[in-house]
Amino acid sequence: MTRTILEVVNLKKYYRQRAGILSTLRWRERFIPAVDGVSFYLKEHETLGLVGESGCGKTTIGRTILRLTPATSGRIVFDGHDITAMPAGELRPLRSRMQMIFQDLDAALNPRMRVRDLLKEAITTHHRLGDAEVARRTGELLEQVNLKKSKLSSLPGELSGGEKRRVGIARTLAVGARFIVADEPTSALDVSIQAQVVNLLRDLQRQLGLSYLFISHDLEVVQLVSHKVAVMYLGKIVEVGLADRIAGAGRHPYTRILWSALVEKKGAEPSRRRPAMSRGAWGVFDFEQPVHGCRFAPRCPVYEAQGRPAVCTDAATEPELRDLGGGHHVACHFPLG
Amino acid sequence: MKRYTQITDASRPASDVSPWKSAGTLDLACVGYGLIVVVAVLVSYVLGVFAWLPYDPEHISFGLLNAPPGSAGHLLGTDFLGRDILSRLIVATQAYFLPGLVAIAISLVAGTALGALAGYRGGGVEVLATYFNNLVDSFPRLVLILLVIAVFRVDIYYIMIIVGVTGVPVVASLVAGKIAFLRQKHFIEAAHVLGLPAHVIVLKHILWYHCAPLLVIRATIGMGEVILIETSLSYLGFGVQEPTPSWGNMVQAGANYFFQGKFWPSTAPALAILFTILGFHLLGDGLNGILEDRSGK
Amino acid sequence: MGAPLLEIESLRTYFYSRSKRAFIRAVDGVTLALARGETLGVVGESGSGKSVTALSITGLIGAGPGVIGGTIAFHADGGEQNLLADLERYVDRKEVDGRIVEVSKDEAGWRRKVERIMAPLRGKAISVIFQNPKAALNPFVRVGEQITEVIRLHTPTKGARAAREQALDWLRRVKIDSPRLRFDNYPYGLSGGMCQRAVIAMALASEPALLIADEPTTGLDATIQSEIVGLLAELKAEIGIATLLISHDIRVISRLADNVAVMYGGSVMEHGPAADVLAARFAPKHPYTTALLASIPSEQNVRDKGYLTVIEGEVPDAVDLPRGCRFYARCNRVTDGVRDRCAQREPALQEIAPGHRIRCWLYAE
Amino acid sequence: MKLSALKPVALVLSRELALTALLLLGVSLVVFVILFLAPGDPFSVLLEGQMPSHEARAGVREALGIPTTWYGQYFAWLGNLLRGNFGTSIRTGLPVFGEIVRVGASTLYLTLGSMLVTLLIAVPIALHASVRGATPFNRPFTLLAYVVSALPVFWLGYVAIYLVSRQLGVFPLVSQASAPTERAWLYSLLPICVLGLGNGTVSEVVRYVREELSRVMAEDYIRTARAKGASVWRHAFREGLLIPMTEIVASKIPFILGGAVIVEQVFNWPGMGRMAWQAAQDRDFPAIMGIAMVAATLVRTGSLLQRVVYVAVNPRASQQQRGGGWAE
Repeated sequence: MTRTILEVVNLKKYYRQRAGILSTLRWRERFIPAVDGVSFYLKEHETLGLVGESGCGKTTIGRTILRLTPATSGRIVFDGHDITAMPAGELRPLRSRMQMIFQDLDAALNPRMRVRDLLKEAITTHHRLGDAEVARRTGELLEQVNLKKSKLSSLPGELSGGEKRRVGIARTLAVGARFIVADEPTSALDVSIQAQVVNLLRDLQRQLGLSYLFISHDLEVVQLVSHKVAVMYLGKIVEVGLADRIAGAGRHPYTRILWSALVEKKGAEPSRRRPAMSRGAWGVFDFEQPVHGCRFAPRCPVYEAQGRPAVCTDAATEPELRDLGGGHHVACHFPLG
Repeated sequence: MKRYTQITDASRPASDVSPWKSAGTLDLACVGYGLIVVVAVLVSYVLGVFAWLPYDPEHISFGLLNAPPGSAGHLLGTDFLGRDILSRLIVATQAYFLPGLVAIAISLVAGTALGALAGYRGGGVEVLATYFNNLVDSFPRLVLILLVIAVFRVDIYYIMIIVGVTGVPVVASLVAGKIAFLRQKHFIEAAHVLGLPAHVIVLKHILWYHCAPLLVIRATIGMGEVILIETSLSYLGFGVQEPTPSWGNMVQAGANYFFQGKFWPSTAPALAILFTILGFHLLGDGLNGILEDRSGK
Repeated sequence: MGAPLLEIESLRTYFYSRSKRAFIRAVDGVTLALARGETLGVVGESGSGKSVTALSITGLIGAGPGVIGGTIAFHADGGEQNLLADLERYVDRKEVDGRIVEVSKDEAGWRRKVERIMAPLRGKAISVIFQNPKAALNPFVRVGEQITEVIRLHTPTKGARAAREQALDWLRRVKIDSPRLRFDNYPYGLSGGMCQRAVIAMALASEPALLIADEPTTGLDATIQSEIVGLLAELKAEIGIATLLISHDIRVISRLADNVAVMYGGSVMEHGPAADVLAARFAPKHPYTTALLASIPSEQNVRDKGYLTVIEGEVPDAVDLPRGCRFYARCNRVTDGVRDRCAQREPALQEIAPGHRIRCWLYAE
Repeated sequence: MKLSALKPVALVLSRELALTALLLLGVSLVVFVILFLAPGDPFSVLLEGQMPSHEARAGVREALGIPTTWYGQYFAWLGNLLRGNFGTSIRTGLPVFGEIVRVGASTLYLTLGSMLVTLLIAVPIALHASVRGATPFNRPFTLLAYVVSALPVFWLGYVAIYLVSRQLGVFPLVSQASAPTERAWLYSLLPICVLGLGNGTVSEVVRYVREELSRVMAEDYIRTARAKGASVWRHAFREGLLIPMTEIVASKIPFILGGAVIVEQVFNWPGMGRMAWQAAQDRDFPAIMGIAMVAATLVRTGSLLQRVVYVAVNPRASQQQRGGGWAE
């Protein structure tokens, strides 16, 4: 049985809305619930896909798990350690095992350092090594991410998109990553290069037993790469389950809409099996009338079809993630057939 | 007619071209001129310290009042007391050189520390730093110095401490701005996730790699400001007093002769001020064009 | 399709890299044609020159040396007009065995000439939609005013009130929610999707003859993307405006384009009806088009978690473009018979079927 | 600016006013600390007029209930300031505030005038350089801007006086007040031009306006304006010219005030600068303290005005708009 490497319990992250002097005087305090009670677990060798529109909180989850921003509440257990509020000093050794790939290709690469030094710095971050050892480790890394040796002396500015991404991945491996949060790893790349990076990530998972939290709005890539997929909407997970079941037979109306939008863009007629969901007007999370109960209700076609049942918008009966069998959870009172 | 030529593939420079090779001719000219001025100031400072001067700057010779340049062996002529202008110009660098370095050191060190703290830590520290910057910027430097002179009757070093402190906000905001720019590209978070300790991130990555050129540029422009302040003060009769020479009090001393048509005693030090400050400004801007604009983006 | 509206003939737009002291061959001999009412999809990865082509048409190239060759015939409602009229007078080129090594150009003169040619056309006969909708709108001016500005500049409606009504009508046609409210909003208050709809309304408000859409859906969420694509499809059916649709997302192109041009390394590799170019694998196609289509995760890939077919190597660097065929370094269908020709000489665009041209030695006579 | 937009602007302005007040409080604290640390006891002079001996002064202090703790003195001193009592000048014996008000107007006139001159010189150069790029025509002007910024303003003053006095007869060296009335405005124009040219900020104004304008000209919305055939200037003016100009002027006010001290000395111009110089000579710290406070207030008012322009022009700054979404 593979070990659970990451467990997140009821994670919450609220941002205070800056309104100038007033908010600092705590006079009119407003909080944006970027992540509002999210729980999931991730096993070794596995990839959990996280999808949702921009602003649904998927990136915030990744950053909170890696302690880039403090969590408001909830528990994060990594490799058996509760790191939610672990002091930085104690956390540092653990940091080498949990890494991140940033959407911005240049994020991890100091534009004034050569690739050789970038890798050397990553290798020697957590343990002192002699030059010979560093050279060997560097060669090994180059092979793992299939980068040419000639690239060692070039500056990040001279690398192509694909090469920058590979150096970024090499740095995470150099530090000894076991779990990687991949935040939109392919969206900044061209189609042909995306394919190379996707294959690389899957090879590394097979060879090194890495586990990924794969955050993306590119549904096809997520479905291809992930074992399980969680769909997020406005800070909450509305559905989680096996990748093919989520893509093929999503039970939550929002999941259906997401995947039907993909089909529509391809021009193929939406197949009978997946009725195209009509899309409500894209309302936006609005402070004036905070939504009680299910957050998707204002845009949910099923809510309209069911004649706006009160259960959906009643704060008390906010839909929780229910197990529909086979590890497939949905947070909806009227899951689709 | 703008011409673009492609050199043959063979002779193309190595993959990475250092900023100096691809710098514009104008930038290189500015830096060249600036370096000449810096060397001139250094040399005249050393000459002044060891007193290797053509004439004794304070030797008065009544026979040669306001002599034009080139007369009787005085390359740049003599002033209203017959003292050799060239020697006095050289010695006058003493007035601002060391005190100037003190001022620049203070503004760079304190400014970098404040800027790095505010930029990296953010939150309350940043609000405090911004408040301090705005507060110090509220005073015109010269008025603040006059206030201190009125109250404490101090020498040039105390004044330069004030110049140093009033220089902190500019440096702090430059450093904090650069950190905000790096943060925007998630650069600091990436280093943090990698497990690099905070001091490595701040000292090596942020300050050494990204802020060093910025601080060098700020130092050169800062020296220009120091010279302006020192000469203005000695012109107003504060700071260095007669008979010790400063470019400011030399201009002031030659004033009434200026209106009688003898321009040179007042103009020589003024030109010295002009070319020196111009040198430091051009050096700063040239370096900025070469080092900052190209790779800083 | 109708009479030809736009014919681009071996367009060449270069930039210059001072650090490498060499030309960046962004657009290196592009030939395209667009008829009235037709939507031509231009597909290509970053650095393929598709956006630079659009900017060259509208004369918005800023950096030097810019457009240095080619002709752009534009058949507006009057007669025919070459948008690069007497370019040769402002530019002279020196070539060494087929490669341009020196360009001298009277940039100021040419800039004035382009302004004279394009002033009556920009915004009136040719409208452009750019990629980043939120940045494309002036953050200091209300959204409505930016649309009425176009209406009062380029349509007979000059009065403020009439222009406002017309603008509101356009906002309704692009299905923006609560048009009256959005009219007075500033751009920062609108979501990405709303901004793009406003930009589309602004571009169409002057009823232009040609619409250039440069990556209209990039950067938007999947659901919003599909709505914008749906909207463009509806407007295409309703207005039938000739559109040059540029995108790296083949799914968007396949949904909207009548004809498709595939660009790589600054020139057109294949140009033909969408049905042929983007059809199933086995129809005759340029190796790059085949590889591009294959690298998109297909249903079959996804279901059996198979590996994606990959194009080896990196996107070409526009400075050191190869001698022979640009795709030679990454091409997986090179046979011994054509290998040396592929490596040495660049193939021409050969017509292999009516309206379907391919630049590849495999298909050359 | 529609009326509906006034409410949010007022809200933002109240924040700016609060910030300015806070800063002025800080300014008064800095000045107080400098005075408090002074050798001897400047406050005795300030608070009770000219008391000679130290012991007598201490006795009087208790009698009049003058606070002995430093914060007590600070609040007493601050109270006086707010009531306009800046203490009496040691040299003239007159109340400092009255003096400053009398001379303040001419310094304001000099400062604003020279700011205008600096802009008239710098902005055209910056405009031409950013629109045309560095051409053989505008490069010498940019270089000239650097030379002018390095010019020592006092020497420039001498040259100006010499040239003008040779053409227009003897230049009234005594003071502007007694100048022959019909040429009075000309004589006041000269120091304004000298300070405008020589306050050392011309090159920075050129560089800042040129960089900001070039940045804005490369923005997407300007490309859209060009593509839709609209006038580029109408779109680029606010962010490209109006805001940078107000920003650089507000940030250069302290430098121009500093320059004014020297120019007033060179031209015997009876302004705050000359008064400050006089006060520093005679160690008349009530006067110089008053001037420092007024100068700082001028600087803060300048940046407040700049913030007003920024908020009025930039809708995002006033933040109030219905239907705004947080998701983006």
